Amino acid sequence: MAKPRLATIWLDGCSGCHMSFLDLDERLFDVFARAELVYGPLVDAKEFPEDVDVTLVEGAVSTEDDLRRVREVRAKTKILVSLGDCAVTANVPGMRNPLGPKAILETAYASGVTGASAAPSEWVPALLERVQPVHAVVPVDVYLPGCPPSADVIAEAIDQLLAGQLPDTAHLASFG
Amino acid sequence: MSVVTLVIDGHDVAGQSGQSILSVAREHGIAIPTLCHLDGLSEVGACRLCMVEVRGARRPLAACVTEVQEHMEVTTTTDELTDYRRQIIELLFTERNHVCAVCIANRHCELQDLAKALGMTHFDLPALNPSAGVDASHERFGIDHNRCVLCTRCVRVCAEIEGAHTWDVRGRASEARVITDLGTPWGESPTCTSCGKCVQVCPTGALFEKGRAVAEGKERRPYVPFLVARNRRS
Amino acid sequence: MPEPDDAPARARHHEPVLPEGPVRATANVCHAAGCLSLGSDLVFDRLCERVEASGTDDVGVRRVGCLGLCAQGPLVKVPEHDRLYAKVPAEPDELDQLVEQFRSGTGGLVVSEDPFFARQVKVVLRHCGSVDPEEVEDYVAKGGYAALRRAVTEMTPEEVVAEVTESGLRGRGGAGYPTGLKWATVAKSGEGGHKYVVCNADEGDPGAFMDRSVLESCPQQVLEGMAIAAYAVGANEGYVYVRAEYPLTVRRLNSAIRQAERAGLLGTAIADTSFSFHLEVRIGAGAFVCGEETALLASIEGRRGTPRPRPPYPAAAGLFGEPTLINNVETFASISAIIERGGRWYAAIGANKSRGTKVFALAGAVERTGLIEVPMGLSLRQIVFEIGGGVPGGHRCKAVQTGGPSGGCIPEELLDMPVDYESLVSAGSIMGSGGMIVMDETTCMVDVARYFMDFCREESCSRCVPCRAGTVQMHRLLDRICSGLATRADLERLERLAAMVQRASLCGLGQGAPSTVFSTLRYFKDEYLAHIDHRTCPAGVCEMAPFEMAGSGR
Amino acid sequence: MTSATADAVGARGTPGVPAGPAHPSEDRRWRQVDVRIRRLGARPDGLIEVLHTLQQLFGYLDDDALAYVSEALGVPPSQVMGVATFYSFFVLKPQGAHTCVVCTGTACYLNGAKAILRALREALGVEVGGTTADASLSLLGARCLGACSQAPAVVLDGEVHGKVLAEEITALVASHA
Repeated sequence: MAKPRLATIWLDGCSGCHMSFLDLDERLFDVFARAELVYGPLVDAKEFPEDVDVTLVEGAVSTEDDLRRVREVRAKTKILVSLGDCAVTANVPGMRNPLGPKAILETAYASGVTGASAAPSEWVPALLERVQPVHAVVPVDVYLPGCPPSADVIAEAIDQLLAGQLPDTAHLASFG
Repeated sequence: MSVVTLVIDGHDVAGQSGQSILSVAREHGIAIPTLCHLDGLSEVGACRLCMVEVRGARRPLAACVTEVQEHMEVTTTTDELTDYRRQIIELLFTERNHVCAVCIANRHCELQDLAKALGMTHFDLPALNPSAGVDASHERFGIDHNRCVLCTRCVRVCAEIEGAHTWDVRGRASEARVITDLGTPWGESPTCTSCGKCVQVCPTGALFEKGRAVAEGKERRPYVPFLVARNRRS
Repeated sequence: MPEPDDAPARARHHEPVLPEGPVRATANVCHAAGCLSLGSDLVFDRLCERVEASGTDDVGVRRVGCLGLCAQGPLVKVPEHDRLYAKVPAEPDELDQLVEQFRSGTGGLVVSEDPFFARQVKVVLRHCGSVDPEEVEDYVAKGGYAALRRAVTEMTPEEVVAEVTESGLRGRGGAGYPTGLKWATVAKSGEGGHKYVVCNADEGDPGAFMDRSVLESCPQQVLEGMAIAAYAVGANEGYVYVRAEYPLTVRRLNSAIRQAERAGLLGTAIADTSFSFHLEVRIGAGAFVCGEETALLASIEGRRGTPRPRPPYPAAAGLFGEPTLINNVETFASISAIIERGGRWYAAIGANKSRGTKVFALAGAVERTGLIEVPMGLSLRQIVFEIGGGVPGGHRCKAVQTGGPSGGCIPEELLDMPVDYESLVSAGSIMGSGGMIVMDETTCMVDVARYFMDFCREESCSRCVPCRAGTVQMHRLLDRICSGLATRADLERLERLAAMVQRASLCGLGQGAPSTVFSTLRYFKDEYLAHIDHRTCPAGVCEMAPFEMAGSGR
Repeated sequence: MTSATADAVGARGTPGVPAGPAHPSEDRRWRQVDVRIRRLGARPDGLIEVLHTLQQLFGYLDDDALAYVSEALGVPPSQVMGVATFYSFFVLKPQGAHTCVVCTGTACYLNGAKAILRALREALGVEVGGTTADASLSLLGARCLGACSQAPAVVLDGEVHGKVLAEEITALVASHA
């Protein structure tokens, strides 16, 4: 039997969840003995591949690009895991929601900085009106809250996922 | 005061007449989740987390405001009650902007603990993301309304224990906010004694002491045991 | 809000024309809110002028309270000839002709033969439209305060309670708690200390104007009922808590209390006995939740109108912590008739466990909107089609909404159901205070659910979480459905949330908030599904929003 | 009147004893406020009644007025503000010279109150509860005016207009604004 295909993606988040994943340390050897990492910031693939078994999604959905990517990932993934508070609740990226994207861009590029300029209009994806958690835009199978979820929690969840089970994360993780 | 015997979750327990179900349950080591309740303050029955089933009652009753009665049969946990409690926590998380990651009360927060205890991993309801406002005008304290759950512990501790009645609630529905005086900035409040009790009793990071970083906010709560002791004496 | 307290907008009004000798006709000009808004005060002034100018001495002109057929105001009734004149103009020439009709008993409609009136049984409204609401003497002349006199001079308090108990009267404010039982509880409460009687006139249901009409038409009848209650339960002080939105009601109540005190019918030594009862008016300030009794008491005490957990019930610890009897306007207005004619007489009217009569404000998609009083047990169909004259404009009746924001929508196929407390509850609605809104097929039931949820959301006192935050989220879900953006999962979530809010909220406002959702889902689920599955609104009311999530542009 | 709390009627409620805190201004209307306060026994439970009186006299409740009531009745300022903002009848800002109240009761809603509100909001450029920039008119919503027979109803400066159409009433209101 072929090894399960594992992917990770990084939407609007701080990469802390990926750091926590790397904190699995020596346990990473076990993970890669049991699964093939086919896509993510840690590997060199350019296109998100077909037929992925498990994808860990870090980050909230903030831009048109995030939205496009998470939909693609969902279409190509059997089990989608919302990894960390940004993916689960929108968390820190969502803190712009009370203000709206225009006010944020204005503050970030004009009023709030010295040497003010205009917000970039090319080469960067447009912001969505509202930052959303992943499950607000595509179905999610497993939730792993935490900022970040600890390496132990991630290890436990991956262990069960690679064993073909949906982990019960209610007793594993908590917000913050 | 007479002794009342009743059954809670199948255990025979005894309490005093006039005592609440919540109080008797806790004396017997039976946990019931609460948020607005605080030993030593009056009860408001507002958070509805302590709802329990009482045999013969048409609907669940708030354990904090329901007095024990002879032969009462109480069930503190059912699938239905757990579902209600989870929905209440979800409503609170989505009502304002509770971002644990950047909160001074992270890991010392009763709301966060309740979510964990009830096994909540996410929220289906959309976050409402209001701009609830922050008042940092006080020299030592601040309030971030984005983290307020309107439990009114601050209002009650200030009126009932400190006797200043600096705090109250203004507005209603989703516009309701705790306020100092006439909505005066806290730092300019003529009635506030800066005693800090409100900060001590706040279950979340809404009321905080300045100069503390994320997750440093609430480790020490010296007033809370005092309030409990005061309540026991009376 | 609509007019300042003393509304001096129009100049001083004409004095009523009350001839000394025998009269052939008395023009009773309706001065309730509905007709006033259509200019009946001007009609009254002009009519007085025309009658005086004509030199006749056998025609009287008086102001009276609500004549019922509000849709066709301004109304004038001539009781001598049993005739009602609708849409009375204020043109002097036309009025001259009308005065002739009044004298000869021609024109207009014959009240006792008209289906709008023939089906009604008037107990609460028996003086409405025949007594001058601003003259206590007029009420006394028509037998008013005889019941109070009888109660305090011939009956013991226990006998009064027993009479009310025998009548089978139940609270007309909505929940239907047996009035006699409530009185008995308050009578037994407290040990010779203070007690209060409070009249709940905080008529807050949108689409309801019964209490307003009763208080503006015959305030003395309500005061008399309160005084009898005070005697029965051993109270000497009372309050009428009335909405600020009803300035005319406030004015008439204040004037009625002063007049009754001067006449020795309220205040100290009532009817020359040792019984005294002092009454004050308290004005609400625009909060629906104050119709809930513990919130109402908080408001009278000058505080935020937030309900508190019960027990203790107000009967044990109410206003200022003292035992308090709270009934609504219609309940108190029923009392004098019960004392006059006996509890048994009253209990003979009605059906099942619902005795007596009920006043309804009939409004919405119905030909003859207005104020009606019917025996309990009449069917909704009889009310809508026989009394109300059916649905106008060739439309068909789709549903009848009763009970306001805590009530529900009863579909057309159930209209043969009798109107009583239990039947309405089993159909998913409640009696409520008496608002009855007829809906035709141009009404979207999901939109109705959203409307009432919007109401509850804004009126939440903010104390308990299920009501404060739950109504907001339910409203969002209903809004998504109305906009065609919802999924079936949203519908399931709505039902789950509604169940929690209904079961876990602190007071009746929150507990009742999901009821319109439940009743519309029970009878009109297909309309919900049409919005969700096909993005269409069958009634053509809702506009579908575009599907795609909006980017900011940049 | 409430003899249950008669003891609470302190010196301030007793005739002949100098009453109340200093007036916020020279305005003679404060004397009327004092009369009302005295008549209510200067007790905390008179708060809502006094707020009604203030709003009737001054048109709205400002901080000075609320602070005055707080002191005169012995109610904490935060509680006074809590009450003043709980009830939708009380306004804390000056209102326009004219008021337009759109009834949103059930009968009016079903008969087109929503369209009327939308038209008025657009024509006047204010939200419900707002006042036009030139302070000429305030647009208000009402729960139910009990004029259900005349649905949809709009009250313009105290005068009820029944069975109104959106364009009609907008033109009429615009002529006031």
